[in-house]
Amino acid sequence: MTTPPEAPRDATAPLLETRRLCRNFGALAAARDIDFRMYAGARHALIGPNGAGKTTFVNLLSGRIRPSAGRVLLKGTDITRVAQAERVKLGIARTFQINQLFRGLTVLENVYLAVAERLGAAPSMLRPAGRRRDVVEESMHLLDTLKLADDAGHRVSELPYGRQRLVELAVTLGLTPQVLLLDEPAAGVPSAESHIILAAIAALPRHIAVLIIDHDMDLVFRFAERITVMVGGTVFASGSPREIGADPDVRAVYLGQAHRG
Amino acid sequence: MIFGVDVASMLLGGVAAGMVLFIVSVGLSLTMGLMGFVNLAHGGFAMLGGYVIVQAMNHWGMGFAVALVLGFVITAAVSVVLERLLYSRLYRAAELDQVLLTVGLVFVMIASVTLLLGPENQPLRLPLALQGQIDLGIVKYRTYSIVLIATGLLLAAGLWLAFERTQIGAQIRAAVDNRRMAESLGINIARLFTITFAAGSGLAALGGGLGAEFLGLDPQYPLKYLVYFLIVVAVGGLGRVTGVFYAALLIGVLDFVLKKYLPQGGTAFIYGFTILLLLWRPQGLFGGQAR
Amino acid sequence: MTPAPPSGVLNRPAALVLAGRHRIRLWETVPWTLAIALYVAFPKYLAFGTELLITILFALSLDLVLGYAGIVTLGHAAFFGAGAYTVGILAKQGLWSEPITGLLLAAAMAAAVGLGSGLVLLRTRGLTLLMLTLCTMALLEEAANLAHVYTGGFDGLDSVPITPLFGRFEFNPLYPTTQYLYVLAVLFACFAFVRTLVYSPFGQSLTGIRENLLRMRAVGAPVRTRLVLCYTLSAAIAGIAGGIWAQANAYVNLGTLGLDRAATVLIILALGGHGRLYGAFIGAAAYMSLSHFLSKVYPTGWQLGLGLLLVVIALFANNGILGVVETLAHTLRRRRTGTPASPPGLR
Amino acid sequence: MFKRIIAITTVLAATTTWAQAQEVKVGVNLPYTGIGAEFAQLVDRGMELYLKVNADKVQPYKITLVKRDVKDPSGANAKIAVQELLTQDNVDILAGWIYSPNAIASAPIVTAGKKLAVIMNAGTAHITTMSPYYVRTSFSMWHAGYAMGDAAAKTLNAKTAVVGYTDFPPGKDSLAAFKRSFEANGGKVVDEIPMGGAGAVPDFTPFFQRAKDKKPDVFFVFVPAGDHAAAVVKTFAALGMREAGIKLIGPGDITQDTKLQAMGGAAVGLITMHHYHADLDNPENKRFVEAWKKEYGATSTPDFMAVGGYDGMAAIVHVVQTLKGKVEADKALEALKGWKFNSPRGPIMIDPVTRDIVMNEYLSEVTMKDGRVFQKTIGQIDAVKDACKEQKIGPCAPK
Repeated sequence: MTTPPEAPRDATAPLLETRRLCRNFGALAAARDIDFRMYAGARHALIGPNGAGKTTFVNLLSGRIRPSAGRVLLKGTDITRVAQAERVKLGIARTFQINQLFRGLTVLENVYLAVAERLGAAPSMLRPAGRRRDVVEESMHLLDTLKLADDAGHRVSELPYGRQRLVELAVTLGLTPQVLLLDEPAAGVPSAESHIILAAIAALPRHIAVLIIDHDMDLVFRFAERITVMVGGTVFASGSPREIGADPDVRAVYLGQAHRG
Repeated sequence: MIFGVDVASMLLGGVAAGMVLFIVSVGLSLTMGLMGFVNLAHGGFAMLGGYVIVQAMNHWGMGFAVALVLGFVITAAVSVVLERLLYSRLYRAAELDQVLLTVGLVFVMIASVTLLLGPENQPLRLPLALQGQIDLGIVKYRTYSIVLIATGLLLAAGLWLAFERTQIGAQIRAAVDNRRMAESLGINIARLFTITFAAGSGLAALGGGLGAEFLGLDPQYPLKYLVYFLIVVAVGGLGRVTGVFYAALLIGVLDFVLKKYLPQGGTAFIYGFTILLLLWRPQGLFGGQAR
Repeated sequence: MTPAPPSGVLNRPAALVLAGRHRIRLWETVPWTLAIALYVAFPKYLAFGTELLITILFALSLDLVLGYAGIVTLGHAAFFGAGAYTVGILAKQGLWSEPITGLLLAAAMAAAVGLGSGLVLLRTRGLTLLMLTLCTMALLEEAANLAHVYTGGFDGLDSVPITPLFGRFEFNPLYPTTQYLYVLAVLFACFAFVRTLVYSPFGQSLTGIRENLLRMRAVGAPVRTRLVLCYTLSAAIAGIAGGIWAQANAYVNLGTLGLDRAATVLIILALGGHGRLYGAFIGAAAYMSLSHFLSKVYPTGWQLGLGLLLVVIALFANNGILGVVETLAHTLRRRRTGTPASPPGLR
Repeated sequence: MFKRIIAITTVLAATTTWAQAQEVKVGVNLPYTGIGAEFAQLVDRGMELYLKVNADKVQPYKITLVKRDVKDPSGANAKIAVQELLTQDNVDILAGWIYSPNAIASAPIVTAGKKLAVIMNAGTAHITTMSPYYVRTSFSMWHAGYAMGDAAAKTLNAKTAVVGYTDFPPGKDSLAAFKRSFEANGGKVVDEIPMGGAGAVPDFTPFFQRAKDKKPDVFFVFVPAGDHAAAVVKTFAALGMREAGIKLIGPGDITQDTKLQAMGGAAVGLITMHHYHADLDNPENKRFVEAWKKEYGATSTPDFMAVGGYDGMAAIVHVVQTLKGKVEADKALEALKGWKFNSPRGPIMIDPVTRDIVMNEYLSEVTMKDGRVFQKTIGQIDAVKDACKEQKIGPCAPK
């Protein structure tokens, strides 16, 4: 099912691109020949049934796992072999589907760790961490924008799960990424609190290209300007929300089951 | 001909030493493999078993074989109590807490045995039939070593069958590979842990009793040989009977040959070998994925 | 993000806590005043005191890797022994016996061993790492035994000649007054360094690695380099502890590299509470006084008591004596003020 | 009932106050816990038994034993124990030392403390040269090693020998002593096999296998007493080395009385050289063994370590008597130089020059006698000195 080549948004190379990206775990082909393009300032959504290989694709983009074949390019340069730590420096950051936070540390310390890594403050051994005003300042700003300011002093483990998901987002934003990979940002969040997360995502600055992976169709169709559908480890369809919404095959394979009244 | 005899007797000696290590360590590999529990007190169970066997023989007039069975049963029972009361509370705990619990247990075992039976080494007199020499055609060799090799092989075969061919064996192997998945299949993990722990400790008791001829038996036993048991388990790989068996043989023969030809540097070589191997294969020769 | 006025954000409560976290609190002077008090009030217990201070220094070095970076090791005595033998051999061969510079050489040698083993071992984790640290230490112990011409083997190096401190203060074997103050000064210096390190961004990143290795990689931290660097620094401090032990006792033997010493320091840290700087102080004081005074009264009983104490600590106290104290203080504050304030951030 | 309690307490109060002036404190350092616990118990009982059996000789003075646990042979704990015995308990006399490393580590403190220090076991030869206050009532490795080299060549007329030794200083001393006298008498040591450390008992089979292949006339073995000795005898029998015509000889450590019965038949035929074993046939030893069994039970038996403690306490009591309770180190040393005592091991003397013990060495063979394993004395050398210091060999040469 090859999709028609999209008209390139503009002349420059796409911000993030994969060419025939594959990854197999033994016999299972978790990712098969994925061609994917994402442009600066994109609001891109990746949807697909469970086991479609979405999280594997995010791990391939973020560098947590290495592809079996194919290439990953950032602004045209090949970063397939570049390790995760380096990709973060190049501006590719991701959140985790299941929270991966520093549970024993306070919310401020969690964000502090990300900001300190980015600003190169981490290796300094002799100055007190709290005295790095630049890092603390930026961290507090971030917490303000995500309305986590009054939780700053609490330990992550003491927060309700919904607010912990916000901290997950805050830590990743601390890396001021060019490409932000959001793996089911609202997963596990009670619907009463999910609006805070949606608001935070909506408020993300335009210059960040955001790829969101989720099942929540309301979120996807309200947020995304482009949608890619993955089935069985490969790209099944790609296009604007309107095209994807109207595409009968997509509806049959995926939206049909998930489309709620 | 002389050369043949020399090699044969060396091999026999090495294999016998390996068997002792195998019998004592196989239980440790199971408990560490299945429960992911750093059980430094395993040597303590070997000592308890050994003491029960010695007491049974010297004071209650039992035969060697009967005493071994009694040692197995009593130590397994004690281990079930300890497992239910203490170990089961720390299955999810960090490594440090597990190390602390088991080191604490070792100290308690050493002190209580010293208090009850004194610090002296416990003499274990083998039955007459097992003493002296046996003629194997090409070489006359220590009867007890041959008996030990036979027992070790029997035990290895029995354990292999128990694991590869029985229901409970399959459950244990499943739980070793992926405890959460096994749990979700309805396997009662808690019961499985208790059974494995009891079997492991019982085997350690057998090891303590059978190995007393070589390793002696005194209150300091658990700490003296701790490093050797851990090396065999780490090299063999966790949770696999075959892994420990081959690792024990390999180290037994290696140690024996080295002691003969390089008496001074021997043990240093064993440590070096273990380091290189663990760097090459962190999960050991036969272990599954490194936990 | 609209830039709010800079000072406004910085005096938020959480920011103030973080900014003030490293400030010295009043009760932090207690251990040092007690140490001076012991010197003045109990001159006869200075041998025990010196051994206690050295044990605290050694436990502090382990706390850096275990408490802050989360590396569980049963082989930390390898560095203690490396430092001790460096001082012992240099002095015995008449090459170098000045105390202070001797410690720097001990630290350098131990750091080299730490760097070498760290680069290789820290690729692994869990039981494998535990085994590798154990085997490395055992290998060093065997090597020391083999090189008995230099190390004196089982009997060790006796009457190691150490020149007087600053050329004036003699190391008296019977009344170790100089040794006690010398060790106290070195402990203070090392403690100041570790305390600064722990509160620095580097220290903060170590706690990040301990709490969640996966996430630290995801935020772009070069995790292995940090761990190796931390391991090397800790080895250097352990080397200093070993070196100063050799100087204070004018004696070095295989015991400095033994499993017994490595296991004891691990127990001490677990007893006191790891990842808490002062866990080393409390753990060492508790363990050493128990082992010293109790064992005089009832030798075998002491071991039984220690064993039971360890089992209780492992099962109930989540992080040693300091952990218990902290949770008590936490619940007290919670009951008094009713607000679920998180315990002080003194990590 | 109440009246009786009052009576007892008054008597006690009277004696203690009266004896207060005459009390002598003896600081004892032994490894009461850890791998040496068994040996500590033997030396401790030896000391206590002498005080009990010869209570009359102690009058009118009162000897109190202040005991400290040194836990292990690492030297560090021993140093602290000795330092605190001197400074905290300010004892008048020091005693103990099972392990050589502990005696070596304590030497500088003993010298600084200026108190008589009686070594009751540690056997490395040059220890007594390490402090002028050390006096040894146990043995030097050279006593048995040197004498056995002599006996092996002359009495057993062996031509070739293999030496197996535990790889730590007492082991090296034993090897050097045996080799020097055996080769001085025309023998030839064809192989020297270090057999593991003094800690965990190694499996001796590979070492014995190597010795067996060399087919020597005699196989001289030194290992620490205790489970090492038991394992040696078992392995010797199990490998059928006796049938192969190899005689196992060594110092008495390998046929320690406390382990002998457990070794059973495997030990028969062993020939050892030592200054004491419980089957020695002299009236003093008969009384000693009898008192021991009465005090510590019929199955219990004294051995060379116990007699080290027993004679050590005899020396202390002699010093206390001659100095009328006011023990001053240099006078105490004077009192012990040339001191003679009729010990269960036979007549002993403290060498005035080296402050080490001079005693008989007995060549004995293990046999079975009325159902018991018995050591038959088949030879004796009187008044043997420590050859290492006498011939100023290696570390024994004065610095």
